[in-house]
Order: sequence, then C-alpha cells, then structure tokens
Amino acid sequence: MNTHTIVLGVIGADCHAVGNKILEAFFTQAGYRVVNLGVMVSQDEFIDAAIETGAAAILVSSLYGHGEIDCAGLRERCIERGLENLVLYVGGNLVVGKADFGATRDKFLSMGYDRVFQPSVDLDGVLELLSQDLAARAGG
Amino acid sequence: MNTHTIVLGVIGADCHAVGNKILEAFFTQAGYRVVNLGVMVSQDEFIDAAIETGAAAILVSSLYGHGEIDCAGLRERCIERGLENLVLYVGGNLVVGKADFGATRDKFLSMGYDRVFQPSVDLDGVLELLSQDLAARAGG
Amino acid sequence: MEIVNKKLTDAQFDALRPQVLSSWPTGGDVDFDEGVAFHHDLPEAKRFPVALDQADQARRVLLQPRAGVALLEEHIALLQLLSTAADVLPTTIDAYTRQNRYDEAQKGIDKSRQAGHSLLNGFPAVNHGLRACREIIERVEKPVQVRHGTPDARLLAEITLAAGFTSYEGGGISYNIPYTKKVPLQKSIEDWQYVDRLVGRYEAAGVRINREPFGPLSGTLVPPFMSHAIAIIEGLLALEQGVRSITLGYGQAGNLVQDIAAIHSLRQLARHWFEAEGYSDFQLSTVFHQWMGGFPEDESKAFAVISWGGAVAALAGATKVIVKTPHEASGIPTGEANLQGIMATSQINSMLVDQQASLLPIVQPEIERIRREVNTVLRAVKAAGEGDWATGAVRAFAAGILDVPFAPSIYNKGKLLPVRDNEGAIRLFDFGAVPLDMDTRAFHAAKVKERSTTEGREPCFQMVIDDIYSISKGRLVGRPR
Amino acid sequence: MEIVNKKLTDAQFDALRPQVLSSWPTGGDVDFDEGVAFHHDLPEAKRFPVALDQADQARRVLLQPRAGVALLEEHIALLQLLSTAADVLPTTIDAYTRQNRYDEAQKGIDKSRQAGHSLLNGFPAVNHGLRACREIIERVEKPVQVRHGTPDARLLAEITLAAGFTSYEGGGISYNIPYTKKVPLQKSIEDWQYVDRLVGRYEAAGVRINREPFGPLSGTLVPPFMSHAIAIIEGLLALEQGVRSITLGYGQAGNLVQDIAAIHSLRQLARHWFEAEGYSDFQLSTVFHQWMGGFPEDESKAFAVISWGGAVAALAGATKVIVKTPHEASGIPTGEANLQGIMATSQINSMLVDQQASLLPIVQPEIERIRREVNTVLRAVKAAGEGDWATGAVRAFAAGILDVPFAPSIYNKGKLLPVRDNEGAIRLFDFGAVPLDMDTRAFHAAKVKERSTTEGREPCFQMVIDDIYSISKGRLVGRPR
Ligand code: B12
Ligand code: B12
Repeated sequence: MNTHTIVLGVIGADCHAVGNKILEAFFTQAGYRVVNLGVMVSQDEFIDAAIETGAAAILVSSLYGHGEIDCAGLRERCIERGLENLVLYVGGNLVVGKADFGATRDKFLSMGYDRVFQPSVDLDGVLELLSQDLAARAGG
Repeated sequence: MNTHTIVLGVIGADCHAVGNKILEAFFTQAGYRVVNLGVMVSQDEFIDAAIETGAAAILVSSLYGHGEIDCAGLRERCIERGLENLVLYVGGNLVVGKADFGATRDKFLSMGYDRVFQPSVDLDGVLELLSQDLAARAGG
Repeated sequence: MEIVNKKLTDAQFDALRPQVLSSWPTGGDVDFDEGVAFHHDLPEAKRFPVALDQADQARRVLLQPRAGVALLEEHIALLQLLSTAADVLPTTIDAYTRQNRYDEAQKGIDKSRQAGHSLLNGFPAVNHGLRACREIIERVEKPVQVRHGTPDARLLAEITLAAGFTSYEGGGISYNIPYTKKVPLQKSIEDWQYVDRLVGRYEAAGVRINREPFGPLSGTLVPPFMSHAIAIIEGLLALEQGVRSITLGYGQAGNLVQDIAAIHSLRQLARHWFEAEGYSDFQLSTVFHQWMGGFPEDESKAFAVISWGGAVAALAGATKVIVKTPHEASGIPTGEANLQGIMATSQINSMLVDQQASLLPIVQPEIERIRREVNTVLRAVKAAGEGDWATGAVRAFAAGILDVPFAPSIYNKGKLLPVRDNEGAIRLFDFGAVPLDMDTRAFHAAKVKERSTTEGREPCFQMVIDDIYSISKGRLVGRPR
Repeated sequence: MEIVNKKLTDAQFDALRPQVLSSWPTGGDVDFDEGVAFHHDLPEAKRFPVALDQADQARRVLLQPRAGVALLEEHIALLQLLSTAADVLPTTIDAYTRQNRYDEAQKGIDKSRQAGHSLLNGFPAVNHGLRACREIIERVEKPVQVRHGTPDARLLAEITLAAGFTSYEGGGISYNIPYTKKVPLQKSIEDWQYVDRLVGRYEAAGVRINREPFGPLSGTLVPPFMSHAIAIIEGLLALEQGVRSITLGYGQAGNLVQDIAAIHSLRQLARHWFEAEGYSDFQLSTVFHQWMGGFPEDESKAFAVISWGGAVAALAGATKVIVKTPHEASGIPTGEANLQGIMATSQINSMLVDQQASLLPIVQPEIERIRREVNTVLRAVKAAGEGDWATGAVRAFAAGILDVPFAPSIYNKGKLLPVRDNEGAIRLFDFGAVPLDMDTRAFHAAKVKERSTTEGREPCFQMVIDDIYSISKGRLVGRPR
C-alpha cells in the first residue's frame, strides 16, 4: 500500500465527467489518496490543489479536443510555483479529430508531461507506471 | 422499335442467374429479340447461338470473378468463326476482388470487348449505347 | 427571489436585451426585424419545423449529423458535403463559446488559421458573428440547427436566429446539469427563459423556430423516465414563453423494447402534460440519439453500434435520429467519417421503417412502466414547486427528486444509481431520493436481482462501471469476464 | 431406376470408391484409416461439432466468414488472420473445382502464381491435394469447414475429410438447383448420398463430422417454407446415410419477425420431422446467413446490412451466423474487409444476444404459418415419392411442388414468384404448382394486395424486380419512386 496523494481533474472548459469518476474510484481503490477536482479545472486550480495537499502527481484529463490549447504551459507553471518534482500525466481524447497517437504523444511529451495516455489505456498498466514513476521521483 | 437480335449469357462455370434473368426481361421489353443462354455458357455456345440467330451483339456476363480467365479470346474466336462485325459487351463483377474499375475496363477493352460495365451500371444508359453502337456497326 | 415559470413581459425582455447584446461586440449587429424579414424569405426547404412536420406525416425518420469546425469556409464546405446525405443539418458550437469564453474561442480561431486545421471542437458562432452565420444559411440548401451545450445561450441565440437558423437545441436544465459544474440551475433556467421568449417573439412575428431540449443528458445509463421528466419540464417552460415547435429527445439505452417504449411514451406523455397544463396548438416531434455513451474504438464495431441506433430509431418511429460516426471513440469526425455514419444509418433506416407495427404488442408493458414513473416524478416536481414548474425544477434537483446519473453539476445530487438488467434495459440499483412508488421499486429491485443472480455477484458499483464500459468493449450488459 | 433414400451398403460404397478416387490424381493419396487416426488426435478446439454444441449450450452465436484463395500459403495466412476474430473458419472452394473442372482450376493456380495474387474465387482443394489440406488443419487453430457449391462433391469430400476438415457444407438439392444448369437432380442426390455415407463412416469410426445443407439457395427472395422444406429433406437424406451432426441453414429475408420465426420454426420442424421419420440421437443446430442477395456498393451501407444480419442472428438465437463483408457488392473480400464484417457482427451480436426472450410473443403467428406451409409441402413431397424422400424430391421438383425462385437449373420449374409485403416479409405472388392450402393462399394474396394498394400498382413482375434490387438500393420493400 502506498499513501501518495494524487490530484485528478478534467482541464479547461471540458465537462466530460464519467471517465473522471471512474478514475477517482479506481485510484482510490488502488490505495491512493485522491483529490478529485472534477471537470472544468483551470491550470491554477490543479496547482493550488497539489500544493495544498502535498500531492506527488497530477493526472490531467482532456476529452473534448481542446487539450492542445488547455494543457500547454502547465509544466512551466508548476515549476514557477515551486512544484519541481511533480509527476505529470495526461490522458483522454487529447486533440481535435482522430489523430495518430504517436504524434499526439510526442506533442504532449514535449509540453513536459511525463506520460500520455489514450482513452483505451489499460488502467492496471497505468497503476504500475505510476508507482514506478513515483518511486523514481522520490529516489531522484 | 428495333428488331436486332442479341445473345445474352453468363460465361464459364458461373451460376449467377438473377442478373441474367433481369437483363432478359429488360432487353425484351426494350424491343430486342433476346436469345438468352442462361448461366454457364462456353465461348463456343455464345458464338454458335449468334451465328444461328444472326445476332448483332453478344452481351456477356461474368459475376463470379473468373471473368479474366473465361472472357479472354472470345473476340478472336468470333473473328475466326466469321463474326467480324459483332458488338461485344461484357459486364458484372469481372475480376476477383474489389478492384479499380478503370483498370478492369482497360483490361477487357484490350481483350476486344466494345464496352465494359460495372454491376451498378444504369441499364437505360446501356440501351442508348447499344443502339448507337449497333447503328454505327450497321453503317460502318 | 425564486424563479417562476411565467412568460417574460416585453418590458422584462427588453430590459435584459441590451446587456445580452453588448456582452460581445458581434452582438451589435443583431437586428430582430431584419432577421424576421430574412426568415420570411427563406424557402420551405430551409425551414426546420417544415422538415419535421413532413417527416412525421410521411412516417420517415430524418437523419442529422453533428458537425462544426473553427473557420467559416471550412464549416460551410463541411455542411455542403453532409447535405448530400443528411436530411437536416447542424452547426455544432465549440466548447469555449458554450461557456461564453469568447476570448479563448478567438484564440482557437487564430490558432486554427495558423495550423491549417480546426483546433476547436465546434464552430464559434458568436465570434464569427451574424454575417458569417447568415452565409451558412444562404449557402447550405437544407434546414440548419444550432447544436451546443450552453448554459447561458442568449447571445448565441440572438445572433444565430437573426442570421436565419430555424432550430435551436438546449434548455435550462439539459444544458446545465450535464454540461457545467457550478452554474446555478436557477440562473440557467432564467437565461433559457430569455432564449425561449426570443423564439416566442419570432413565432409571434410569424417565424416558426424549432426548439429541442437535449434529451440524452449525460449520455450514460440515464433511465428513460428521468430524461423524459426533464424533457417534458423543459417543453413546458418553452411553451410558456411562446415556443410552438418542440422536439423532445431521448438517448438510446441499447435494449430494443425499452428504447421503442421510450420514444412512444415520450410522445404520449409530452402531449398529455402539455395539454393538461393548458397548452395547445403546439407541434410536437421526437428525436432519437444513437448511443451517446462510450463507443468502441474499432470502426467496424462502431458501424454496428451506429446501425443498431439507426435500426431502433426506425422501429420506434422517431421523427429524427442524431447520427454518430465511426470516429466517435477517437475524435471529432472528418466530413467523410460523418458521411459514413449517415450512409449506414440511411440504409438501415429505410430497411426497417416499414416494420414498426409488428413490435407494438411487446412494448406496451414498458410504455406503461415509463408512464407511471414519469407521472410520479412530474407530480412530485410540481408539488415541490407548489404548482410552478420552474421553482419545482430547481427544488426537485436540490431534493434529489430529479437526479441525473454521472452529471458534473454540483446542483445535481448524483445519488440515483442505474444498472442494466439481464436483457440490458436500464433499471435502478439505488433510487437515491427519487420518489418512485413501492411497486415500481420492487420491479426494479427484482430486475436487478435477476441479473445479479445470473452473474453470481451482488449488485455493486463495479457492476455499474462494467455497464459504463460495456458497449465500448463490445457488449451491452457489463458481465464479469 | 429411380433413386431411393436408403443407406448405401458397404458393398455399394466400396464399388463406387475407386472410380471417385481416380477421377483426379490427388485422389490416390486418400487413406481413410489414416484420416480417422488424424481426426482422433485433433484437439477439441479444432472440432466443428464441439464448437456448435458449446455455442448452443452457452446460447452464443458463432461467427463464420467465407474465405478462399488460389494458393496454399496465402490461404493459410488468410485463415490465420480471420481466426483472430472468427469462431469457426471456412475454406471456400473455387468455382472450377465446384464443377469438377480441375484442369481449369490448375490454370487458375498457375496464373495466380504468375500474377502474384489470386485469380480464383476460392481454394482449389482437389488440385492442391490431401497434404496441402492437412496443412490447413494443422496450422489453423480453430475448426475449419469446407464451403462450396459442388453438385458432385465426392472427391472433394474424400480429400478434405481425410485431411481433417470437421464440417462439410452442401447437399444434393441445395448444391444443385442454385448452382448448376443441367445436372439432373437424381444424379446430384446420388452423389451426395455418397458424401453423406462417407461422413457416416467417419461417424461409425468415432469421428463426428458436421454436415450443413446450404439454406439460402438462390439467396433471392426465397420464402422460408421453401428453403426449410428442402433443408429438412436434405437432413433426412443425410441422417439415413449415418450423419449425426446437422446444421440447417436459412438466408435472411430482411423482415425481423419473419426471420426470427424462420430460425425458430426451422429448429422445431427439423426435430419434428427427423424424429417422426425414425431418427434419433442426432445433434441439430442452425445457421443464419446474413443477407444473401445483392448488396449496396457503398461500404457504410454494406456495414448496415451486415449489422442488421448480425442483429437478427442474435435475436433469433441461431447457432451460427455467416458473415458478409463491406466488399460484398464488388468482389471477393480482402482479409481486412472480411475482418471488418466479423468485427461489426461480433459487436452487434453480443449487444443483442441477451434480448431474445422479449421478442417471442410477436413471432408465434409467423412460426405457425411457416410450420403449416412446410408441413403441407413435405407431406406432398413424401406422397410424390410414395413414402421415399429421394424419389419424392426428384418428382416434387419435376412437378413444381418444390420450386426455388431464380434458380438456374433446368430441373427447377421457376413458376413460384415471391414478392415482399408491406412490412418486407417475403410472400407469394404466384404459387406456381406448390400445393399450399386455401387459407394460406388467401393469406399471401391479402398481404400482397395490402402492398399493392399502398403502392397504387398491381402486383407485377416489375414489383419483383424492384424487390430484387431493393436492398442494394438502400431499402427493403422495392417501392416505386
Ligand atoms: C458521453 C459523452 C459526452 C457527454 C458527456 C456527459 C458528461 N458530462 O460526462 C455529453 C453529451 C454532454 C458530451 C458533450 C460534448 N462532447 Co462528448 N463524448 C462523450 C463520449 C460519447 C463518451 C465519453 C465517456 O463518458 N466515455 C466513458 C469513459 C469511461 O471514458 P473516457 O471519458 O474516455 O475516460 C477514460 C479514458 O479516457 C481514460 N482517461 C481519461 N483521462 C485520463 C487521464 C489519465 C492520466 C489516464 C491515465 C487515463 C485517462 O480513463 C478514463 C476511464 O477509463 C465521447 C466519445 C467516446 N469516448 O465514445 C464523446 C467525446 C469525448 N465528446 C466530444 C465532444 C467534442 C463533445 C462536445 C464538445 C460536443 C461536440 N462538439 O460534439 C461536448 C463537450 C462540451 C464541453 N464543455 O465539454 C468528442 C471529443 C473530440 C475530440 N477530442 O476530438 C468525443 C471524443 C466524441 C467525438 N468523437 O466527437 N459528450
Ligand atoms: C446471390 C449471389 C449468389 C447466389 C447466386 C444464386 C444464383 N444462382 O443466381 C449463390 C449463393 C448461389 C452464389 C454463389 C457464388 N458466388 Co455469389 N453472389 C451473389 C450476390 C450476393 C448477388 C448477385 C445478384 O443476384 N445480384 C442481383 C443482380 C440483379 O445483380 P447482378 O448479378 O450484379 O447483375 C446486374 C449487373 O451486374 C449488370 N450486368 C451483369 N452482367 C452484365 C452484362 C452486361 C453487358 C451489362 C450491360 C450489365 C450486366 O446487370 C445485371 C442486372 O442489373 C453477389 C454480390 C452482390 N452483388 O451483392 C455475390 C457474388 C457475385 N458471388 C461471388 C462468388 C465468388 C460466388 C461463389 C464463387 C462463392 C464464393 N466464393 O463466395 C459462388 C459461385 C459459384 C458459381 N459456380 O458460380 C462474388 C464474386 C466475386 C468477385 N467477382 O470477385 C460476389 C461479388 C460476392 C463477393 N463479393 O464475394 N452467389
């Protein structure tokens, strides 16, 4: 069992609530302390919550297509606000349209996200990656 | 009204009977004298019938995919047997697989067919072409 | 002061108007009388209410896609492409505009220009303004509807209706609860009274504009009685403001009998309640939404889901069907993918539209059930509002009498928990505070028990999660593997 | 001498065998005992009858594509690809082999090698021979069936069954009337007695091989009672020769109620007649063919037709469904197109398979109708044969008691004329010489009249032609435009 705190939320003007509720249930069951900000979360709200709760990771969702616009700059803003060591994940239907996922992943990796996920991702796999990444971050 | 005789049939080992029955009804109603050989017609049967009935055209169908094999050489064989002036049409699912129709048409034109038709062809249009081609052949 | 369901007076409306029109510069171009004149000149073929009427009379099902891109020329080209196969067209609005974030919409327009493709998930009609919207109507030869998800849609309505759009989707509940987090219900209902009153003014000026409450809500395991109750309330609110052409919607659940019963009962119940509340002379139609929850990623599988939606729309005899696309699970569809969805739907629709009658006998009991549930809930809403539907709606959500599963709004209780039964119909696992009668509760409980016995597990939240994923994973009932 | 339905004696069979095996050089490799030994070692997962049994028990619908190409490696690769999604597999035989034109098949093989792609419409199993066929079974991990259309399929059966195929499609009527022009019915029935006897010998040796008469016949407006009657006769002929695993087939007509009733009545009637004729201890299953007539060219529309077929197969509870592809109207599908058809079918199938029960009430009257028609016809066939089903079948076709619409065989009267009714069910417009009772005739006539009144035209051959084209043109009933 781990006791890491993670922040969840759907960024921007995005109202897609279902995946978010499932992620909350899933990570809670996996033993994380989950701070779920729900839908329509701004970058600052994510960061405020992470600072407040001492979170080790932020898991950003974007489903509605504006991810490219909404997600840009979050890593820089985290660093600005003193969150140097944060694990930053993003997942969902990240861009407008049916796109090649490789290109989308590269786009978001280069924005500073540690990992980028498609909607069809297997959540058990994410769990493993997350605990690895958190361990590495703690060690490093 | 014209009184041309035309020979219809489905070539080779092909059993597809439905289109053939519709073509018979259609050309009969359009005023042609139709000699319908039905399905599984060999090249020689087509030619025998054309000679016997003094037909001005042979309309070959091939639906089952072996058209490329079955239809080759019919023009030459017609000429051999003295049918120099015959209008030769072919239509159906002429090759194996979903193919570009342009390529298929060229293939069958180069085999000596005067016109090549897809299954989705509009039969009224065929009627017009046929009467033009028959007129031209008669004139030429 | 609580909101009341009362037609806005001209004075009230006119007092609000300047503020609405000045909330973004393009509002200044709106001229109601010029809009009315333009509508009067519109050919029949471009009028939404006419198309709906003709379809119902001919017992045909109209096909409508969703579509919207950032830039005007591209948007018109897209609609022109789709108009080769669709019966009626949309202009789907982007998500920034829906939240009145016109600055961000502008950024999206600019970045889309740079990128050479749309970075917005819809057409930002307010930013483009009246002239641009007018061009859509002028250059597209079929009726066009505004489809969005906007809690405060007043400016959007002023601009698009004056531009010549003949149908407007949404409502104070259905465009709040599933689409927002913090907008008070009272506020959105008020703002939609304005929209409905605007439509009522067009109506009074001889211009009929169709209004369509958004039926599917969260699109996720919504039991028919709940979406029906909300649709009927929104219909009543619209009627009060002078709206006369109303299309009520329903999102496919997946069970054949329940879905057909839903469309029949929706039509019957709406007529009943509208008349019981003293309205007459309205034009009522229905819209069936192909599966609104998570889609399978594989395009062939998506075609099957689309086709099943088209089949049920035809068998149920809906007036209109909203068509999904093989790209649904992945992203906003290209025009071609959108056409594919329409073609598949068109084929199955016309193959089945003559076969409605034979199914009637088996849907009667389910119609009866939905009717009973809806009537119970609506009576409770009316009682909560002491006779007023607007007050009633606000209080009913606060009390959990109305409750939409999986909705993001903090004004929604979220206590109602749906789950599929053994045949895939949506039943209730937790009734929350919805005041259903004892027999109804017993029926739901028995149905849920039947399934849990089949599966050898207690009904639980995991079962609900399994049902949420089920269609995207190739089934209807989320059985354990 | 007329043919009789009597189990071939070992002596009769053994006398025929050398001639069969020597009709093409590859026949020389067949060794029955070695074949039996190979079958005994086959894992359960590769046995067709086992898969059918399990599916019926689990109330699942097995998915099966059609597939066959000219060359062995390509054919195996194709099946391996399809086995990722299909439950059971085919090896579809080319049309030269079906006519025993092995010389031409050889030309097709050679030309295909040169061309680098298949010029044959199937896999020429006889030319490739036993070793090649064995490789298919060895390298494909699911049960494989021979699917063809061969009036004299004796050598093909000897080779493929010895090679390890566990199911064999066809029958003396269903692989003659729709597939040939001049083969006498007596001849094909005789040759299929040989095939069935061969299967019976495997059965006696402890190797169960499934047999599947070809249900859809001409695939074109065949009324269910006619294909049922023929399927049941072929079942009886097979049982007599010792076959014990039988799958009876039916091709989708398009009307929901009629199609579900057809599958139910097929199962019931077959069991009834088989038992009434003294057979027991047989394993009976059903196969539903997705629409077998002309397909729409547009692939999205084809997906809708495929999906509707998958839907009805699930709702009817067939044991197996034969899956079409989005390439159907154009040509033999690529492996990918074939997979697409399977994926779409799989999705809709599992979405609907739990919903069968609710439809039962509305299909009963149609089941009753089909039952009455089939019983009338079968009694007439038996009477024509003075108690013998083989003699009866031959005489019944000669008399037009059995009559398949649009079949090419000169031994088929072709007087029966079907047409769709107002809901798209297949009814009779001209009864030909089929001895239906007066009430049944009146029912058909009334149904046809109903439609002709709706359309304002007399029933006529043009109406039939319109119905032939209808699905490929995006509808079910071929209404005038
Ligand atoms: C239901 C739905 C809606 C409902 C949402 C109700 C609600 N409030 O929740 C309604 C109808 C309201 C709606 C509205 C809109 N929608 Co919508 N919607 C869907 C739909 C059909 C299903 C979403 C869903 O609930 N899936 C089920 C859940 C369980 O899956 P999920 O959301 O994908 O979440 C999972 C994964 O993505 C992953 N995940 C998500 N985030 C993260 C993060 C991390 C770190 C990890 C590891 C994993 C992860 O895990 C989650 C749990 O398994 C999808 C298409 C689809 N998927 O089939 C479109 C879709 C998301 N919607 C879309 C759009 C565009 C909209 C609209 C803008 C309208 C429009 N233009 O069509 C509006 C949005 C308005 C707004 N302000 O946001 C698009 C997005 C397009 C794009 N990206 O290119 C989609 C893809 C449909 C499409 N193809 O056009 N929608
Ligand atoms: C019904 C059918 C059958 C029935 C036929 C019953 C019968 N005896 O008639 C059955 C089930 C028996 C059958 C068997 C086979 N079939 Co088949 N069958 C079809 C199907 C579904 C419909 C054909 C039909 O009746 N269409 C309706 C009529 C009205 O249209 P039509 O036949 O196309 O004819 C019209 C036009 O083509 C045109 N036309 C035709 N000829 C000509 C000529 C001229 C000059 C002109 C102007 C016009 C013209 O006008 C006609 C009237 O409108 C087609 C696919 C499709 N089209 O959807 C496959 C199809 C033709 N069959 C096909 C095949 C391969 C076979 C089989 C070999 C089995 C197999 N491997 O799958 C066997 C054939 C065995 C044999 N010996 O021939 C393939 C051919 C593939 C290819 N070319 O690449 C098709 C295309 C299916 C596919 N995509 O795989 N089949």
